Amino acid sequence: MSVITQYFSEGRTSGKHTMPFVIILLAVTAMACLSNLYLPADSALHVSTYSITLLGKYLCYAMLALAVDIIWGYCGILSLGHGAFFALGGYAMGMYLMRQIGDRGAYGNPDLPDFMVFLGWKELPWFWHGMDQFWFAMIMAVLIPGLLAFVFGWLAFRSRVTGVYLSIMTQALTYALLLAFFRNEMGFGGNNGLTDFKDIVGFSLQSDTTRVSLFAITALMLAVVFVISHNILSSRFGKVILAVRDSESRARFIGYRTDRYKIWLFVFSAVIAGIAGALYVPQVGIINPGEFSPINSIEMVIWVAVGGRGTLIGAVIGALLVNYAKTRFTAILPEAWLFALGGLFVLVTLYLPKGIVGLYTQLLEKRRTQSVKESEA
Amino acid sequence: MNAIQHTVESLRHTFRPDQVWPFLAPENAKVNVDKDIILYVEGLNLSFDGFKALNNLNLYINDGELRCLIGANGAGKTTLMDVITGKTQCDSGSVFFGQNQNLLNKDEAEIAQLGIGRKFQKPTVFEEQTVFDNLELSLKTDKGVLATLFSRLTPTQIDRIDDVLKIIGLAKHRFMLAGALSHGQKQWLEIGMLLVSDPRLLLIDEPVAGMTPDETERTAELLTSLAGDRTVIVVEHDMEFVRSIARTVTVLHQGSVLAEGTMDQIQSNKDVIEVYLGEQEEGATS
Amino acid sequence: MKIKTLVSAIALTGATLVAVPSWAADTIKVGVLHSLSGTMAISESALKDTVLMLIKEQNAKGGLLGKQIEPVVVDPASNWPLFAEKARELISKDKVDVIFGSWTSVSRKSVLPVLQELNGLMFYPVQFEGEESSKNIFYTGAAPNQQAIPAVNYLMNDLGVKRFVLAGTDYVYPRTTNKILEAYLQSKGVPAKDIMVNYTPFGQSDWQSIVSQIKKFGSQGIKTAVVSTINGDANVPFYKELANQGISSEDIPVVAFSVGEQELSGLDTKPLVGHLAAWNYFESVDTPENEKFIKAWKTFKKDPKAVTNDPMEATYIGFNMWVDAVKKAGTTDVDAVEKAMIGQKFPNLTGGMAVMNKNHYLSKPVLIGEIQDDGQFETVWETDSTVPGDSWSDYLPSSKNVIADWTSPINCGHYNTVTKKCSGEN
Amino acid sequence: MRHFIALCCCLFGLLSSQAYSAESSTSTSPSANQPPAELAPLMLELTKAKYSKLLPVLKKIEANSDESMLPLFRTMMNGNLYFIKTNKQLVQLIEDANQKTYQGIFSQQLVADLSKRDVSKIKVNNHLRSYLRNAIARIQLTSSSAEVRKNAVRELLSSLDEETVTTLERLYSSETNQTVKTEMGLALAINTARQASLPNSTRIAAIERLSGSLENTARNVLTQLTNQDNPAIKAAAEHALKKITQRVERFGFLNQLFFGLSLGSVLLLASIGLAITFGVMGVINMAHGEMIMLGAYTTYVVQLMMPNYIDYSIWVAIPAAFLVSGIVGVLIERLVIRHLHGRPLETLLATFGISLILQQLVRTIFSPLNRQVSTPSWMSGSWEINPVFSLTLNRLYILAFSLLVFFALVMVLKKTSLGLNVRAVSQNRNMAKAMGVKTNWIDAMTFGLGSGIAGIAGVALSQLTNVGPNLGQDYIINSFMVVVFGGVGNLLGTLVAAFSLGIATKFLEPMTGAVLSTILVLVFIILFIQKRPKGLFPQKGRAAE
Repeated sequence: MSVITQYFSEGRTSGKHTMPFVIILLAVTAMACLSNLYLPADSALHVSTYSITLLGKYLCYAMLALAVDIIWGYCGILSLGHGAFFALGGYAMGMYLMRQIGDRGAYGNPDLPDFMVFLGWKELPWFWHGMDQFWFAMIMAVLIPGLLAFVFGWLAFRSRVTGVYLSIMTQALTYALLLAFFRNEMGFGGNNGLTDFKDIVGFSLQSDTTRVSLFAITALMLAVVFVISHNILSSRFGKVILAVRDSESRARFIGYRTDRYKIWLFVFSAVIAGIAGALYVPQVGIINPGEFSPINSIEMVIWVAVGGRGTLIGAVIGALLVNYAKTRFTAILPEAWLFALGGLFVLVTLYLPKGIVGLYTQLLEKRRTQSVKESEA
Repeated sequence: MNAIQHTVESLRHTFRPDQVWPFLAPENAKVNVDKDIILYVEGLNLSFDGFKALNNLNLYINDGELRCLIGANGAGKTTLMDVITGKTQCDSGSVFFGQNQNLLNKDEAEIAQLGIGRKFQKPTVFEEQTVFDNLELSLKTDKGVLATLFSRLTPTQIDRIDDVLKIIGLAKHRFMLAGALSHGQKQWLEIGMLLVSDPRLLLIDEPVAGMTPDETERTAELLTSLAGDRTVIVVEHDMEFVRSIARTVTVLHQGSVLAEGTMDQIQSNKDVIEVYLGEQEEGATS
Repeated sequence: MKIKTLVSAIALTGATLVAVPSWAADTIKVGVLHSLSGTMAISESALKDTVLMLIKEQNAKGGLLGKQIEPVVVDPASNWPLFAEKARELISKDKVDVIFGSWTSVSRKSVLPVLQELNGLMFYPVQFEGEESSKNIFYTGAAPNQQAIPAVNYLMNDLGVKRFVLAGTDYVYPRTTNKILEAYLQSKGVPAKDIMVNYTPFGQSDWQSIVSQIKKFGSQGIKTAVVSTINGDANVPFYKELANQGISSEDIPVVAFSVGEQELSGLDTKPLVGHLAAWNYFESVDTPENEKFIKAWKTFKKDPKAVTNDPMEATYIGFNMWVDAVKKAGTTDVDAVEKAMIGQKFPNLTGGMAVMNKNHYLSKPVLIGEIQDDGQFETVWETDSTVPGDSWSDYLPSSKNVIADWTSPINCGHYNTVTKKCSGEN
Repeated sequence: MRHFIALCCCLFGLLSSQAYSAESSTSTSPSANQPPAELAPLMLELTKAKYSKLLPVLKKIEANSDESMLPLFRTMMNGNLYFIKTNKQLVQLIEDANQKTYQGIFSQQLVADLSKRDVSKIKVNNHLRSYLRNAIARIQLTSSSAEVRKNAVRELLSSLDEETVTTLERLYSSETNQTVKTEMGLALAINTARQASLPNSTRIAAIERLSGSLENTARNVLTQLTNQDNPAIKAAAEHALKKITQRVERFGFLNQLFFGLSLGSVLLLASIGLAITFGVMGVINMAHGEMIMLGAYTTYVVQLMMPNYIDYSIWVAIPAAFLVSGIVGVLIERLVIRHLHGRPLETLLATFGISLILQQLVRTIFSPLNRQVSTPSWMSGSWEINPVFSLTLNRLYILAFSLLVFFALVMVLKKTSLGLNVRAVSQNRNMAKAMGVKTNWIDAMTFGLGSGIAGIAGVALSQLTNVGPNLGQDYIINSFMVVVFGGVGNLLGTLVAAFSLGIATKFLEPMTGAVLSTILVLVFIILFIQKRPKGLFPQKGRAAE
């Protein structure tokens, strides 16, 4: 008996759930990259750089959805402010890219970004220093969102703000940041944000190879994040998190400091969002306060809801599907997009509480039970 | 004004000669039960806007005894447990676990980690997780974030879980989702969760509600067997059950202790008769 | 002969079939990159329709180079990153020959790198802060010196204004414009204490305190005016508050650079009569071209109330210049067209000739109008000649000695006349 | 505020002019309705000259004319002065809702069948307008009505030139009405104070006279005097100025307070509906903002339907908006929210979806452009208490209105049986059901009520800001903040929260600027909620757990 349980309790943490996803993801990525780089542009199988960047963007969103799902699907904390962490990560990367422009900016000022020059700034604000170092910027891209999440979580979870209140607070948080980043005094380029990037760690952002490799890196990161998250969530830590979701008070009564668990999970999720943001910016070529807008954050939640919360794969699927739909819709009949999105919100919450993946598993269940019946008959 | 009192109070508390300062005291010092009393509840008061749920309640539980709390609805039984386990803050009074652990300045988690286990009136288990996981979560281990992150089940732990599974008779439902269990089974699972965490003090709220007679019997055996190396406090309406297990019984009434003693003494006690046994049927059916 | 008839035949069929883009076996594709949803849809959707109308007319005239023009409309949904993405889609996927699009500076800036990378061509039809000149963009909207400076001159000379409130929404256009104006005013001897600068967030809806500040600032016996670069939505509550706090145009005139006929259609202008706006075009200007244009627009929109405004004229000029340039170059190849564009002339709707300069900016007349109670502007002043757009303001220290010139030998968007160096890649 | 005065004299002027016209039409004297012969050529000039050239002409006209020129000047100032291209006759454009008619400016007779083509406008610009305003005032100094005279004097304060002063001096002695006399006295004092030629004693006396007044002109004169080298005058002026500034500051404070209250009232209106749906029912209605928007659009539609009765449109709009939003609310509750009972987070998402749909719906129906909602005359302008302190009417009304709505709502919840049921359901749904309360029906009604009130808020907001698809978006977050801050399920809390936040924002604004003040308030609330998760006035007792 004990052997079984032994195997069982370890078996779940093995990669056998994550492998299929990782393999498919990386395979697709590899094919896309190769066909873009080595197939002639006119061949049927050629993947244009346009679609590569598009895919790259989707993958960033997928990672973001993953972050939302971890905190919402697994711990029941609905954060309407994850856009903030995403954007902060993006800004860190943006600042780095900005510094990389150097004297190739319109004003040819070696250390001041253009917008500072024509706002008449004399020297670099303190928080821009060091941002010209890639490693430093990347640390910031992870640290700042993490820190914000920690402070917010520390305040919120320890005073047991939960449920809807928390959601509204997170929304207020991102809203406040939105207003703040719109201010030009903040030194983040105000409404225009940061754009006109030239190159990243020495590679020109305009070359196909850079774009492709950015895309590849994104895919890789997504895979890594996916595996890590899966392992964390299927460790005992993960079980505690589920316990918190289902009955927080019970979890406390068997001796878990649930607030700490929530804080750290929140931080982890925020960090993922930050990474996603950092990968997003060089691919779309601009970061601006719009990313903070509450609507965005809510849209992320709907990706997860559509895909199926509480399952990592669901979050990814949801993000990819919804965004693909968005791209198509806005191209075909833009006016209808908001109707579609809104309808999606309502229908999913009403009829697909477990999302697509949930539906799928339900169907599987049904089929299995049927087959069982048949075999019995 | 209030603040001043409070600070004075805390100052006095800080400089009490009979105890070392918390930061000097060894980490989670063992519960001190030289006076073999494990729970001191003194002058406990608590009111929900006007309604006095606890009214200057005093209660002492000996180490290793099995104590039954009875009382009409609203007598304050559950509220008392809430205060002890840190769910509710009381207005005034003191609750000590052993002689050295002041429970009032600890939160639920700390209290639980001290070895006070609780079973709720209506069974609460983690429905989305398997029976096994439920037990694994309640194992007596380091419950810090990092620890849980990297913890693996040791064979001994697994054996422990298996034993408990046998005791509570859920061995073959090991990998069933707890949500799918029957009401009675959930009761058992919850008791099991208490067992694996082997606590010093068990607070058990209406364990047999919704159990079949023989289940009830098994529960009774289990609880009596537990008493001795553990201390058990049972809240129960079912008089039969109480009589079958009780050595000492405490009757609560309107938030304070009405009477205490063996079942027979209680039943012969006349204020008890008038305030409680009169309502027994009603109580028993609730 | 044959060919001619053939061409005309194609033209005719084209004119009838233009609604069906699938028709064109070989067409010239024109990308339209204006937000149709989201916050900017208010302003931009009109420009989309303008382009579609112009294309329709052009096709009716027989298309271009004997081909039909096919519009490719996409919706960047007021989302700046999406602008870049859609631009990429238009150029690399739909293979359009030119893009008409963008309203906000930020959307233009997010498109710019894509244009440079794929060597696309875009026409940008909105007044903006200048301080940019790209080989791939033609700026048919007004630069600060074609709007702000003349307006301020009018205030100082004709209305005898000596104190200025520079009120704007907090983003780049107002900031830059106000910087330029501050420098200009001080060069004209207005002391710093007589200039009040104020920035508000987008969609500011509560103007009480600010308006009362303005009122205080303006009631000190010296003629005061407000120079407003307040953007879009915030204007309605702003003007309402002005009216309610009893600030009339005789006491403190407000001259706005972002308030056109379209914005006015959103509010009751009776209390605003006499407040000013500076543009290169007013619907009220009475010329045959304009009358024709307005008529065409109203019929195209099937709405007798539809109004025209300055960015629409800018689009109109831009489009026609592009058509002429393509004709001149005999191809739609970007580089050829870009060369051909410079020096193009086309009649303004308000009379006179618009000329495309070497810095990709237009020379246009500047008009100043007073708001009328019917939501139109009454031209009260105009420059006697056209004003060439200045890509790099002479009043900003950072760009004083900088010019843009896309003809050889300079061929540079940011050429420093002192150091004789070309910096920046745009 | 000058504008306000101008408005007064215009309004009054119109009245008097009508009176005048009435009597003129009866009178037979030709001089009344014909321009004096010597003016005819000038009139002709009017039709020729343009803008700047017009000024001298007008000056001449004013020079040799009397009250009979008032209608001319007024029509011209309002930009309704046209002339018939053929015979150069001056006509006045009379616009009522549906058709334009022209009538002779002096002979008040209608000129039949004139089309837009036959006439052309005599254009005026700010210059001319301000001149005309003074001219009218100067003429009105001799008006029969004390009120008009008073306003005329005040109108002229800012532009005291030689002949104005002399006329004033002339009139001062003969003036009988006390208030007018004092105004004139003020004007003269301002003038005297400025005269360097006069002996100090007289000037100081004049300055003393000014020290009480809050008129800007008076203050400006004094300020000029303070940086002058005549010590005695300087001292006197400074002393006088000090007095004034103290009062001004006091009023400035009041002003800010009013701004705060006004902002508070807007917040209150926006959030009070939410206080019901969210606070009492515990439903997170992200479409609340769109309910407000619907209300605003209802106002717009109502005004479309009754273009000639804008002043009354509001009274129709309020119930209409209540119904529209209310019904939509009920629909939403029946169709969606009901099925998500006890799943707040899902409700949040679903209602957000609904809000998107409603926005796009409005966009497709009314176009994405902002719609024009005009303010009734009785709501526009401001109530001028004194030159430095005036309350804008629309905000004043809205402030009152918000309180009215609030107390009405409290009454409904406290006194009516619906209210009783609502409270019962909100406290213990099952028990209420057991007691035979139709919980479904109550839910629908409550939600309808909340939404309806949001609709009313929309009517009010349509008077302050844009009526566009994004209207709701701008208020939703703030209203949630207000409700949460005030304490969910507590209407009084909402009231207090709304006003305290409003006032806080407004008092921060001068120091920090608009954006920062908003941010600070937001951050404050976030922190506050951490400290007191249940808001200012939490619900107590076991019910809360």
